[in-house]
Amino acid sequence: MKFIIAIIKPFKLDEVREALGAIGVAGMTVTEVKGFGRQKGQTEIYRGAEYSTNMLPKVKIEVAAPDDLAPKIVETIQQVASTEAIGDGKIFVLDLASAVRIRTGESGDTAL
Amino acid sequence: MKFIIAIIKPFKLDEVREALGAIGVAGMTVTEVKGFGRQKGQTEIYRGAEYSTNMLPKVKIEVAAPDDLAPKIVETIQQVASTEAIGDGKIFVLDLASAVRIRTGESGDTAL
Amino acid sequence: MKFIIAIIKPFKLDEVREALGAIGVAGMTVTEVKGFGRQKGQTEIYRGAEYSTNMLPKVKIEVAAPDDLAPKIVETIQQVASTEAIGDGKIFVLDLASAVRIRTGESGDTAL
Amino acid sequence: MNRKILCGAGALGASLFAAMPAWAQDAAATPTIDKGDTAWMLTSTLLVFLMILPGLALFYGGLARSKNMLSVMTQIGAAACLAMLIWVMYGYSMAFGPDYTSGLSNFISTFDKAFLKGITPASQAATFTAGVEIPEYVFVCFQMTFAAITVALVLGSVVERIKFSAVMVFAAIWLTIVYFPIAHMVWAASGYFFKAGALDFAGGTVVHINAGVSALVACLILGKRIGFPKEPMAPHSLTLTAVGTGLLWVGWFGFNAGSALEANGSAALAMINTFVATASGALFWMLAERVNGHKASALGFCSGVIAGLVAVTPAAGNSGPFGAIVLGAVASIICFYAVTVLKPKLGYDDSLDAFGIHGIGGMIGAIGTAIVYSPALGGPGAADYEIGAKLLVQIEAVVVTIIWASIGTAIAIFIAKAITGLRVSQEVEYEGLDLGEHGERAYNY
Amino acid sequence: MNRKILCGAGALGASLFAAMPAWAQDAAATPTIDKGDTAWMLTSTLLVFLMILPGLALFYGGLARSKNMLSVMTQIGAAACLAMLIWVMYGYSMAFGPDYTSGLSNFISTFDKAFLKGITPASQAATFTAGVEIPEYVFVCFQMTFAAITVALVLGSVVERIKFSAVMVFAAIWLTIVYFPIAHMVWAASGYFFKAGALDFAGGTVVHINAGVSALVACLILGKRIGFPKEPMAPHSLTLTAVGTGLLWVGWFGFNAGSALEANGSAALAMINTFVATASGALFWMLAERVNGHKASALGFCSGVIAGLVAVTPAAGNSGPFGAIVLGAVASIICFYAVTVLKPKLGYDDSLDAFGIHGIGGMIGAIGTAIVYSPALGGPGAADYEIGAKLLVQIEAVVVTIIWASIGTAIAIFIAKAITGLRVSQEVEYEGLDLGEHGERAYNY
Amino acid sequence: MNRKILCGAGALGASLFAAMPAWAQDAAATPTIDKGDTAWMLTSTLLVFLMILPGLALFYGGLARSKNMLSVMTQIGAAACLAMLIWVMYGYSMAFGPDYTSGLSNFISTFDKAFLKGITPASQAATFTAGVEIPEYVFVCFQMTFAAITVALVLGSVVERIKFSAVMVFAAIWLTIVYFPIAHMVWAASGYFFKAGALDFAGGTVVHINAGVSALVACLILGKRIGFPKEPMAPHSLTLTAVGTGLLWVGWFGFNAGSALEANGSAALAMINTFVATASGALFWMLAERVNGHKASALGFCSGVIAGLVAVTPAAGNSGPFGAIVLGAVASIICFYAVTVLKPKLGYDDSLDAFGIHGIGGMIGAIGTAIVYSPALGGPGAADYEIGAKLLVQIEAVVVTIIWASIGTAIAIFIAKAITGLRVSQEVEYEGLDLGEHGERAYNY
Ligand SMILES: Nc1ncnc2c1ncn2[C@@H]1O[C@H](COP(=O)(O)OP(=O)(O)O)[C@@H](O)[C@H]1O
Ligand SMILES: Nc1ncnc2c1ncn2[C@@H]1O[C@H](COP(=O)(O)OP(=O)(O)O)[C@@H](O)[C@H]1O
Ligand SMILES: Nc1ncnc2c1ncn2[C@@H]1O[C@H](COP(=O)(O)OP(=O)(O)O)[C@@H](O)[C@H]1O
Repeated sequence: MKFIIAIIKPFKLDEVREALGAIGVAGMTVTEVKGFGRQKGQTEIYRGAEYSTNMLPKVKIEVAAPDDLAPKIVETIQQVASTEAIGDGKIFVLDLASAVRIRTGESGDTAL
Repeated sequence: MKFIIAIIKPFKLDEVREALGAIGVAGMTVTEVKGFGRQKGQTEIYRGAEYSTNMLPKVKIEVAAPDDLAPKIVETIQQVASTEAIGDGKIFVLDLASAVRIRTGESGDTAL
Repeated sequence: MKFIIAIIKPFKLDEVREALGAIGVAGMTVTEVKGFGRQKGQTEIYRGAEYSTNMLPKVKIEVAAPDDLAPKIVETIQQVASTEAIGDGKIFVLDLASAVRIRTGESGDTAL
Repeated sequence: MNRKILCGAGALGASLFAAMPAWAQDAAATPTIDKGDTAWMLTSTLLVFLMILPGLALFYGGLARSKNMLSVMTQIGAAACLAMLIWVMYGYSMAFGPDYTSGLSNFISTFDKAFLKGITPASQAATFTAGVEIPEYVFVCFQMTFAAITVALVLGSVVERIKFSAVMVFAAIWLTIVYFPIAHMVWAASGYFFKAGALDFAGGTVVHINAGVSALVACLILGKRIGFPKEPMAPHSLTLTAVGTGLLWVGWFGFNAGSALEANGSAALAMINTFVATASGALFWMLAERVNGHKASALGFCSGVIAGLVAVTPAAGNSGPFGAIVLGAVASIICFYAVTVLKPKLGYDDSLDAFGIHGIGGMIGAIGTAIVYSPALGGPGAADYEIGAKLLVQIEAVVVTIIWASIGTAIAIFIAKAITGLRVSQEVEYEGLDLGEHGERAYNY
Repeated sequence: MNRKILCGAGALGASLFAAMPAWAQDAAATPTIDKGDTAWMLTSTLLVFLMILPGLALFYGGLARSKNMLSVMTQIGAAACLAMLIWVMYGYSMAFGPDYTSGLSNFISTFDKAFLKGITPASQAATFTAGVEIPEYVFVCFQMTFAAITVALVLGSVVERIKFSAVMVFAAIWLTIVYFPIAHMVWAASGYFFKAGALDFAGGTVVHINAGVSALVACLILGKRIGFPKEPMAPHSLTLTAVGTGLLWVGWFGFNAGSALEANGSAALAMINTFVATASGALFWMLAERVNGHKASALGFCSGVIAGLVAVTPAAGNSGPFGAIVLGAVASIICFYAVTVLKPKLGYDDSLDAFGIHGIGGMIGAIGTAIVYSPALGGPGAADYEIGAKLLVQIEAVVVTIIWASIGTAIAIFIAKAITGLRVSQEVEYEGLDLGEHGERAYNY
Repeated sequence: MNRKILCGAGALGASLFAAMPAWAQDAAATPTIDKGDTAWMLTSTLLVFLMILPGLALFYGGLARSKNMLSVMTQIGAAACLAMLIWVMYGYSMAFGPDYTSGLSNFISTFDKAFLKGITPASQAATFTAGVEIPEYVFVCFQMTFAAITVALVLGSVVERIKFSAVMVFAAIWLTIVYFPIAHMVWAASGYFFKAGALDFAGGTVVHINAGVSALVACLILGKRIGFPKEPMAPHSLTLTAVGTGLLWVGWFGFNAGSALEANGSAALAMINTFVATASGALFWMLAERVNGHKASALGFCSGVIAGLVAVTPAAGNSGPFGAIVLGAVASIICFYAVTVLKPKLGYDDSLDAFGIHGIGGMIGAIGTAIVYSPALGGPGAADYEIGAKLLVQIEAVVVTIIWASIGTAIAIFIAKAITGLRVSQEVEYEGLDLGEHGERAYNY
């Protein structure tokens, strides 16, 4: 199994979620994060104090998936979340050693 | 070492933390997240605009643990966090390559 | 590639980010989390109800990095984030199977 | 001070009849100022003002998304400030200055009091009671707050995408060609509707229909927000909206009871009506939700409060308490359908329902006032009051206002577009107007 | 207007004696209305109203968990609206209508003024000074806000688990069988406590003891919140609670200084007492925290403010400033122990400490008023004032109110339970009443 | 009541001349109380009070970081409470009590009215109009709120690092050695500046210069916040700051229009000036931002509002509306540069710009008042008014106040340091004063 982490632009979340649903992803977990990268942030000024933190609001999606579905997921996210503008984000794939559904105690692919 | 990620219902957090403390887990990191899965969310309506996002508030617990303690941790979380109702959440286990305690620079199991 | 997760004290974030920038880390993702560990939290009292949750605000940094840069990153974070006081946090390193830049679809080290 | 008393005849009934001061010319004795009236009118002025900056800014701001919070608050605040400056420059004179001798006096006054020329702390302004006056500066201030809040109300339909600079241009033009004339027509003794006997105690037509219709026209020209209606755009803080609702209600007593211009039984009647019509509006909106199979909601409560307040505005001193209760209920239910059924059907994007609540509620109120004014229904009308005749007058006022406001708004918006471009870039709209237009974030927790 | 002046004798001392209007029947000259009084009473009415929707809603709401924020605000708002409608329907008549000729007049008035029958903008209501009156509609409004806030206060003990529908049923019944009678007993000239000479300037007994005791009984019947007291239930926004505290304090001047019914020296005395007793309460609560080994806290500050305000309510015009300072300090310290020591010991779940602060603080205030009233302590009592005798009267009023409120609340809660089920499901309680009862979230950042 | 009428000559012009009551001794008839004045002054008192607890607490609190929110609010609230208690104990007497017969009367009054000795609800205080008085308790309350807000304003420069206990010690000493004397000097008939004819309608010198300069001195002694200016310290909630701004503006009318002490044309003039000067200040700050290449910001709007309010304070009844507009604009632009250019250059850490806005704005206002007072510019000065002479008087008052406040503040801060240690530990500063000093978090979402 794979554990897929995608960092995307917040306004793309709904689209990505729908697209993943369409290819059979039943669940995912979403976190609000701040991203730091090539994309430059807005400069904020408060009474003359300038802050250009370059920390931009992003959304992190985590999806655990069976090995065979993983490439399809990565591809889908990449396509749907892309605006071709800087700051679109990244997808990271990690190996997932095991997965358990808390409600039932089921484990492995069926837990997802 | 293992890196255990558990998504649970928010009101179960205290119980889970206590149970993990009891089996010798000294630390963990907690994040507020939104979960998307089989569990249906409440429908929100604002002046006629209906949103049924299916995004539900969940809590993510991350615990790094020595290999031998990991199964016990997974089991404990599964038992304590279960309400046998849909949406109880998942436990994911990843391999952890290395761990460092920032304060001392110690690494490996003793860093946890 | 490696996926590095560091839990640090919030006020150390700026320093760590700068230090990482200096050694060539181009991006990272930051999340506000609550940490539970050896460090004791403040006791909060509201009209006589005492809560000493031991849950302290921390910041989680996630950096995906090429294998060769990873040790340098871990070392830098450890040094910069350390105050030598309890609660300084942890660094966890996981193996990263693959990485994709959403904007371009590039993958591997060049995606970072 | 060249106006005739229009309605000084009977004692109280008559003093409730009209909605604005009949300037005392012929009064035998010199008119006196009662400090109790002055105290109440100073207070009322502040109450109306309270409705704008914390009140409306919170009500509207809470309904917006958090990335646009400061933008909403700043647009409201700055438009109100601009309105104040324009008011003392020429607005007051256009609305309440000395009359033209030509037929123009039906629509505006002369500019003879521009820059408040000739007004001193000793100047006086008439009330509805012959022989009773208040300091003119108080009257200037009181009416100034009405102009300021009305233009701010319009913005409810266009926030989250209109440029700050466009708001400023729009506000200046709209006040000049829409608000000042209509205020004159309804409230000045020489005004067209005033002479026709239209009832508008505290501004149902001038403020609410006017603002609501203008809001609709403005948002139609401006276009929808990106993502509307597919993307969820839940209010970022209904807590703040509820706080705003409370402050609006509190401040509205300055609006309604202050419009009596005296601290007397008429003000007290306006006050009790403003309590009960609103309470009724709030509960009936929630009831309408239940009847339609939904949960009774907090936003429903708030919306019902505003609908009730809007509807009772023209009727405040022109109704008995139980007429007001019915009026509040009816307006609330109709606004409920306007907002939840009609709007989605028509598909326009009135972001915060300025039209659905102020426009529709204002119309119900204006027309309903003709009904609840009847003594048969507990209203303060004379024994020989005829509902039918008054209904026609009220409807005429409503229709003319709708047309006037629509045309004027279209002109103002197109000029704003020519000068400023009107709408922020798509990028700024995504990222939020707070960062894009003002370089700030509302929240840094 | 068939009541006798009870206490029109001396000038000021006497005018401070009683806490409600002595209706002028025998006054030789026709009573006149001073517009300054009217202005102040209109303002005071709004101040009390300000205490409810932004004030109490924020104070209570901030103390709740964020998942229940809208539920708290909506319950308060809707209960207040319902109270207003019931008030004009029959509440005013039950409390302040024409008297029964039977002994029933000790407890309630007749329904002859139901639906405000016979009241017009020209009707007048007496004040404490013979010959001075205010428009009756003003008096109706002023007293209406008291009824509305009192029922809202009760809710503090039951929020986060009581159903919205249960609140509405409870409110209607509780007002009818508890509030209106007790208001009549204390404030109407024919009322039992009024005749006994009980001192209650602005509603210590009617509002605070009444609400506090009812809150205790209601939460005992309703049961604890799931997880209480083990699970942390920290206030979701002490910022909002502090804002609510500030607004409550501001509004309370309408309550206390408004209860003079005139803009005079008695109102000014009530005002200064309301400043200093509260300042004292705030600082002494923080001091009590320090003495008990804790940090002086923001919530302690807020709690002390409320305790001080509650305690000074019956004493507002019945004390000198330094008596008020002592009263505020004593009440604050005792409430501190009630809330932090007694409540955990007894183990009941009064969510927001409506009993611990309003109930206990109200009792200290009611009894303390008998003491600070003494001229020996700087109070406005006559030279021959006897503390002991008055103490007995006050204690009797307190005890009777406690019993009456307890029984009435039990009845009202059980009826609400029968009709609505009273308590939300466990699932809704976990998830929050905002989503479960109203289908909304307070915050969508 | 042993003071002479200083300026009772002409009718209105003269009544605007001085900024505080001329006690009527020689008036032939017994001075009467108008309930309209009383009503307005009771209301004004509450308006000023509204500025403190929700107003300033939100304005300042929103600008702080969320970890220090409660600390800011509690420091403001508790300092204000302490000020109230000190005021009734000896502050009122020091500022407005009976005069010393020695030259000391230039600087303070005797302690003969300590503990409000001899004041009853029947006591009266003079206004600017001979023969017109208000209840003395009202005057005591009104002035009390000024003392309370002034000390709270000072805290703006030291929050986020000063200890709560240090605030309390500082407040007590600072009020005694700085505020009471300066209030006496400016507003009491025997005061040094008053006799010199200094114009200060509502407290530009006493409140704003005083607070601003003291704030600067206090923050210089205290030192910078850790991380300043490198670390970002963005306001945690500009939404709350904007709400606070709105409430400050509303409340400021009590400050300015209330300082007329009557509900009359002078109060109305002060009101309209307070509207337009502020509107002008708000828009010109945003304009200054644009001119300097930045975006017009929400915080700029709020800052401009405060700068305008501060500047118009001494001029409120001493200017025509268009003089006020210019004054607001000039003050706003200069404060803009003070805060965005001067402060970073000098490098001091005035956390919330108490000096940059209140101090600088107050000086512009005090000096500008001498100019706009001129009848040539629409001001209410007499025909033979000489700007030059008055300018010197105003500048003298400003300079003396600066020196007095600086020395007094230094003394107060060093005493606070000796007793409490002044500054929180580095650990507490990192973690936030809410947890470290008060054991609470402002937000638990
Ligand atoms: N090495 C990295 N590790 C973790 N997250 C990263 C890394 N690089 C970028 N990110 C995340 O991806 C987001 C987008 O990256 P950025 O460099 O701005 O644009 P792009 O992905 O288009 O090159 C960042 O805001 C950050 O959240
Ligand atoms: N494939 C997945 N990857 C990551 N998180 C998941 C995945 N599936 C479910 N989750 C998380 O687990 C939570 C519970 O899942 P859900 O399907 O609703 O119920 P259950 O776990 O009882 O089957 C979700 O809200 C989501 O946060
Ligand atoms: N086993 C663990 N797994 C995940 N996170 C941990 C673990 N132990 C500690 N942490 C995180 O590290 C933070 C610091 O740990 P703590 O034990 O308080 O101090 P130290 O790291 O100095 O020993 C905790 O607040 C928590 O966020």
